[in-house]
Amino acid sequence: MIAPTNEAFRQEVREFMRSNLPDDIRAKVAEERMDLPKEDQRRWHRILDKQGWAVPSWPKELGGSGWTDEQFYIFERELSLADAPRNTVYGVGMLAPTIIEYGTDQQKAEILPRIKNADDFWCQGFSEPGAGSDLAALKCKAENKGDHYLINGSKMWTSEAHIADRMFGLFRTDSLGKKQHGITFILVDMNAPGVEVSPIKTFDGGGTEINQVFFTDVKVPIENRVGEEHQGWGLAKYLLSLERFGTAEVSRSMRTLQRLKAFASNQTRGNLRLIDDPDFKQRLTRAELTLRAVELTEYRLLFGGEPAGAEASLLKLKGTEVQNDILELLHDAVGVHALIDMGDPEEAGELPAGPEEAGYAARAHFNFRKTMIYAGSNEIQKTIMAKAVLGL
Amino acid sequence: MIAPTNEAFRQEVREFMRSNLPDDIRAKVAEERMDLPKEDQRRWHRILDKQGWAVPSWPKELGGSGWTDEQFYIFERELSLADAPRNTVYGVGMLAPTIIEYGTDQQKAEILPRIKNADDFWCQGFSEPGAGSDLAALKCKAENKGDHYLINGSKMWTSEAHIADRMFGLFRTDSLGKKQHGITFILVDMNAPGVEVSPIKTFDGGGTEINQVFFTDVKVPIENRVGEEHQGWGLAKYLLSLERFGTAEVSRSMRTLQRLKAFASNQTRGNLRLIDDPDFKQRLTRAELTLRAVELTEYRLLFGGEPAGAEASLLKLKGTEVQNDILELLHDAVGVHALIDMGDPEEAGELPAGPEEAGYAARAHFNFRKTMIYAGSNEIQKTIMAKAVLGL
Amino acid sequence: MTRPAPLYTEEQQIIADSVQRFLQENYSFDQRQKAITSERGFSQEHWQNFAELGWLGLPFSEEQGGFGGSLKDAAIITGLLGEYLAMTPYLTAVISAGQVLANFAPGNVCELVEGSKIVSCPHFDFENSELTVSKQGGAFTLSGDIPFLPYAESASSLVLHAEMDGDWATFLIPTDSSGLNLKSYKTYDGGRASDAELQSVPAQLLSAHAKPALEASNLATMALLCAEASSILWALEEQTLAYLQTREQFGQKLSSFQVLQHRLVDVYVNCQLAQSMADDAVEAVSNWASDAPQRVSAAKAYIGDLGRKIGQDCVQLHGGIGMTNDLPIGHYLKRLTAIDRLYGDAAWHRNQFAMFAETK
Amino acid sequence: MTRPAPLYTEEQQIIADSVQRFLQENYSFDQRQKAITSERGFSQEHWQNFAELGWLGLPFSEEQGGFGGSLKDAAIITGLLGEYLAMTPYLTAVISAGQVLANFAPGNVCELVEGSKIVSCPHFDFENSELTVSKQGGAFTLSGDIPFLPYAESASSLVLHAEMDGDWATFLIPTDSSGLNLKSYKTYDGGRASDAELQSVPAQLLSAHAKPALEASNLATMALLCAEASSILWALEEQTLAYLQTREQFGQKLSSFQVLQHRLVDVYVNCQLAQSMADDAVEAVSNWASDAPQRVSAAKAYIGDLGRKIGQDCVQLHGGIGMTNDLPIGHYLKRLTAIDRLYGDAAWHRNQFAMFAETK
Repeated sequence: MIAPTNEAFRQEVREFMRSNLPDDIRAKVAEERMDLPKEDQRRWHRILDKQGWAVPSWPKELGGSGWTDEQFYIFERELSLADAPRNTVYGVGMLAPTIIEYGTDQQKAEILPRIKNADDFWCQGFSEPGAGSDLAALKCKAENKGDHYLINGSKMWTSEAHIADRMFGLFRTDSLGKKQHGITFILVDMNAPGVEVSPIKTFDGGGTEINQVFFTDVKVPIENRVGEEHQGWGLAKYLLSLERFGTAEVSRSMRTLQRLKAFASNQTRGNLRLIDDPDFKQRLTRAELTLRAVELTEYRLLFGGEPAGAEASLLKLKGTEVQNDILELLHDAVGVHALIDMGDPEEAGELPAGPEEAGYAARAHFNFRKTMIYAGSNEIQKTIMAKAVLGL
Repeated sequence: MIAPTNEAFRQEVREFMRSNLPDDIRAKVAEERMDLPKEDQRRWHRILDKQGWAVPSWPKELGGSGWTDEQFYIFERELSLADAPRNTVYGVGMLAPTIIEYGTDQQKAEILPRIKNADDFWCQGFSEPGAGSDLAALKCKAENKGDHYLINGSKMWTSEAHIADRMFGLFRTDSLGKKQHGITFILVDMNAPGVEVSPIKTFDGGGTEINQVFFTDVKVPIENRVGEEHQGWGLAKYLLSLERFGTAEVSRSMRTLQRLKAFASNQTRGNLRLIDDPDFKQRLTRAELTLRAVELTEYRLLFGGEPAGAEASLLKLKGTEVQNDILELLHDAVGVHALIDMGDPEEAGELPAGPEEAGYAARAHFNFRKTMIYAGSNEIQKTIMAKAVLGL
Repeated sequence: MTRPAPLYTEEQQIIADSVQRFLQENYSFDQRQKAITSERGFSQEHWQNFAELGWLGLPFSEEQGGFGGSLKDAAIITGLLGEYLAMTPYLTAVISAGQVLANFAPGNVCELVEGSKIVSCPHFDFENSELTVSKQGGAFTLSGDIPFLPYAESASSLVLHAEMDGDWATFLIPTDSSGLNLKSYKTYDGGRASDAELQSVPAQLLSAHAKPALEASNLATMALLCAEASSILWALEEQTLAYLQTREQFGQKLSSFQVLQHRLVDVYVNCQLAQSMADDAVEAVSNWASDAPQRVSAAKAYIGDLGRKIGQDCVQLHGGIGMTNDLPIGHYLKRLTAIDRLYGDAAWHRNQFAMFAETK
Repeated sequence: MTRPAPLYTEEQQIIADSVQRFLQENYSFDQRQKAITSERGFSQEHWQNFAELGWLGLPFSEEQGGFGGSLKDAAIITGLLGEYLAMTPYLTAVISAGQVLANFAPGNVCELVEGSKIVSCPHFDFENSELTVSKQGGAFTLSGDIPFLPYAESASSLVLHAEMDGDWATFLIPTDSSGLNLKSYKTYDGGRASDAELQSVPAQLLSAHAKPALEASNLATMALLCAEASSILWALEEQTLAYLQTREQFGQKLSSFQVLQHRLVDVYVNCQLAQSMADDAVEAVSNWASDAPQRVSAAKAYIGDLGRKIGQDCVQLHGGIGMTNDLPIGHYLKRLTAIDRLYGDAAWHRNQFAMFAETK
């Protein structure tokens, strides 16, 4: 499907990964980890930055790569196939374009270079205990005190808050009128007095990824607001529309599937290779076919003419479903040793028994259930499509 | 599970079927037909009647059998396993108990013996073009003209109307107030002037089963009303509650499964028996397991203590699902010859090619999709359970 | 319109418009229902129209009397024929038999393109050869049984294959040959087919080394069946959506029930996925890509399962009315079910795909 | 309460009430979470309580120091332990090992019943024998690897089996035997297990002809795992229903969304079906019915698949909160997933069932 001229680009990226991706980082990604320590992320970001690939989506004058859509597509695929971490998402992928679109010159000058250099890690303070799928119901309050906002309340499910230096968030500055009104987009220093981060452990037992963040009389300079007061909803919508395709997780799933097939070819069940066990084979093939259908659909929607209106929803729905099918298969392939609980991988010791996949298959299987819940649960995605596509 | 004392009863029923079920009728039932001609139904009914088994559920003094619940359960199972037609449902199973509960002495004397002797075949006039799942929305009008009702309108999806002598139906006698009010239960002679039956062909291409019935100024004597005027909804609810379990179709599915397994054991696919083909085997086994779960659940709910509140819904939902899975497998087992279209089985000639199952597998597969739609679609059953069981 | 606008070239748009126009006029559902009960199961007059409109010649080269179109162009036709449930010998004659004749008997293509002769051709099942060849001098005779020859009753000749000298050979036999017995029947999708018994039927050898061409013909037919299924799925999606927006129950439009909305979304999403697979299969056979067998098996397996499931869901979403013979819904389900039966079902193609995927 | 009231005898009701009372007091979810991170993964004190409450002696005869209960009675205990996610050696010691000891070493049952000793016992996998026996004089030694011995760290001895002289023998070895090396680990369901390496470990022969007893122990353990899963499913159903009735989104209770209502109905319906299968499996092993192997495999296969599916659905229905470690929901899913892994997974039991169903 890829234009031949881009095959050279693919080779270039592939070669770069082979030569520059540190083994220890690769090994962590290969264990399906989403909880990479900050120092690993920073190290990889700076390796990419040297190559000019750390902030590829930015305008060229700010350090962007100027790639075509197809090149972005290839780059993302090759990252995954090499077990490389993705480019950091909150700073590079979300906040930066929002600042570029809505920020003041001062904000741009202050914020963007520190993202590009991995000096600041950002987290996204959108969801709240009572406002997940129904984001506009958020309540965390920022009172305008003239030269500063006074923030009280809490944010929930905040990915990477425990390693973030700063947060961009949505705060309630007015509670009259429509609930989408009165929301303001504000940048908060995570080290400010009154900010407290409380990690939320997930039942898979792995490392920390998400947190609840509590704000008690946190003072934020008024110039940390992005865009107009009360008008943050528009910025949020812009920001959330940036990731139209990544949530399909196709590239990551392709890599997981490769791992699964390699593993299943080397295992035996009864007197068959696991990959030839009829039951396993059928499940594997079905998952592979579905992933192929999602891959082809992603490509078609990306490059094939008019937008369908809810590409992201469609791809997120089916992509995360098949991703979970593949990870469930990996868990099942490991057999009884899948039951070994290794706990937080950063603190885990040696695997006591079983194949190396036993060290992460179950964690990944359980942990990735979240992909069907976060960023708008798959039920919400269907409701979005019913409205946006079917007009219901 | 069956008490040993009832094993003798089972043998008795089984022996009776073996000796008394006419071959030609058995052959039709064995082809999964639901469109048995009237004369076949009558013949079989009278054979059962001689044995005292034609109206087993009636009070003993009216010809009932006085069986225990378990004996009814066994009888129904053995009928199906022998490929015998069921007892006629509309007259024997639905109208008769309603008349016994709500009818006048004259109605009882006039109606019941003619049902028992298979002189009259009945059909049920409930659903209408705009009132299927939402039965209380029915509009077919019966005006009280003193000594008669004048009926105008139409009934839809009326099973066996094309062979019925009489109809029991719900008609709108008042359209003020709650929609459940103003419905009257009336008995209509299908030969009365102004009654017109228009068969509805189903896409499976088999024989006629359902009809639309049109009423144009049909006069019905006032004494053909059962119960009070406007109060027919209560009678309908009583009548519909009579069939709590049959709709699970467990017995019929067990017989179909036997047929399927016998067939698949004698077919080859590649160099395997079809029943050993991994893909087929897995589907077959899953269906068999599900049927077993439904069978055990039916038995437990029938005989195991307090009612759950929506047994019929649960069993109908899962029972018809697995029934359709089994029939789909039979279609698939036949291979390419399943595509042969034999049309209405009463008019069909010789099967041009393929195994005898090719003569009916596709028809049955397509035809039985209706079981998930009629008598309250499976979506309606879920809504019923959400309310009745989950209290939502 | 929820269906994505197809990415047609200008020429393809012209073909699509013309086919659409013809079918709208001549294949309303009522007209279709009449056509399938006619003596041969399709209208000879329409077949002539197909010829005049250039449909029959589309995928043949100009030297052969065709119009030099691609299988992609032909997929536009089979897709629309599917949507209108127009049952004709198009696939068997123009694609299955046609692609073989174009290779080995280009002189015979002309009659096909003109519509004067119809040729029927079975699914080439390389694992189960049903025919045996006898050679006497330079003359060949065929014996054995072949099931399911589409529209063989209407065909003037059959393209058949058999193992010969350790290779695969393909033959042409006239349908009026002595020793050939056809048992013909209607099929539930509204089509016609015959099982053939051959007892020493004289046959014209087209090629003694036909395997690649037979495989290509097989793959082309499978890919076009996928394209047909994909179009049918979109038609089902549109008609089911429209029905639920019209029909009321419990005082509300059916389309206002969340459960039904989400089920329709499932249908829509699956239509998108199925289309991607079908497009890819057609793309693969149009360019004779080296991985065409895998891509076609992927599509046929995926659409075989999914097509039936969507068809069944759309009947269910319609409720009682979906069971009736007078609505296309059930007929779409039957056609989708037939498509899965033909040229290897989902389970078979899943195994093929797995085999290719592993050796890759 | 949507769960059907169990049909208990009076004695069984007393057992159920007592177990429920104890677990309510001692196995709140917080207490449970502490217990599984304790050194041995469960509380020795509670184990002593189990003994005093008579749970450990329940399925043993009175001559053996037990209470003459049935496996049906024991299923009440494993069901409730499951609901409270109470992870203990109960199943491995009292059922898996216990049923073997009761047959061949009734003298050893007493220590088990008193709670002074724990015995661990692996899944007997007759297809893959991992151990070899050496006989010298009247003395036996065992060598080989055995994976997944539940709570072997806490056990004083192990019941192990091996092929010997064309039959199956069962042995007892103390866990402090020389030549025995245990690699111990936590399991994701909160339990503990060990892989054992044996190098010429001296073993006490319990029986040289143990196959029927080993099979019976296997079946009993599988049936009780099904009973546990069934109870967990009902707990999930109740907790998910309760959550959706509390939690609001878009200004409405989640339980008012029709899509979620129908999904909850699916959960409820599947709980009913799973329970029927589990009840039947327990019934079959309680009476040692001749078709017990088939009925147990039916249940284990059905519940293996369905249990995981329901567990996954209930996490999904909870949304983000379902992912957290502080709610039992995810831990139920993990336990249900583990139950499917143990003693043959759904695919394996489906094959077993098919084999029995065909030869029937």
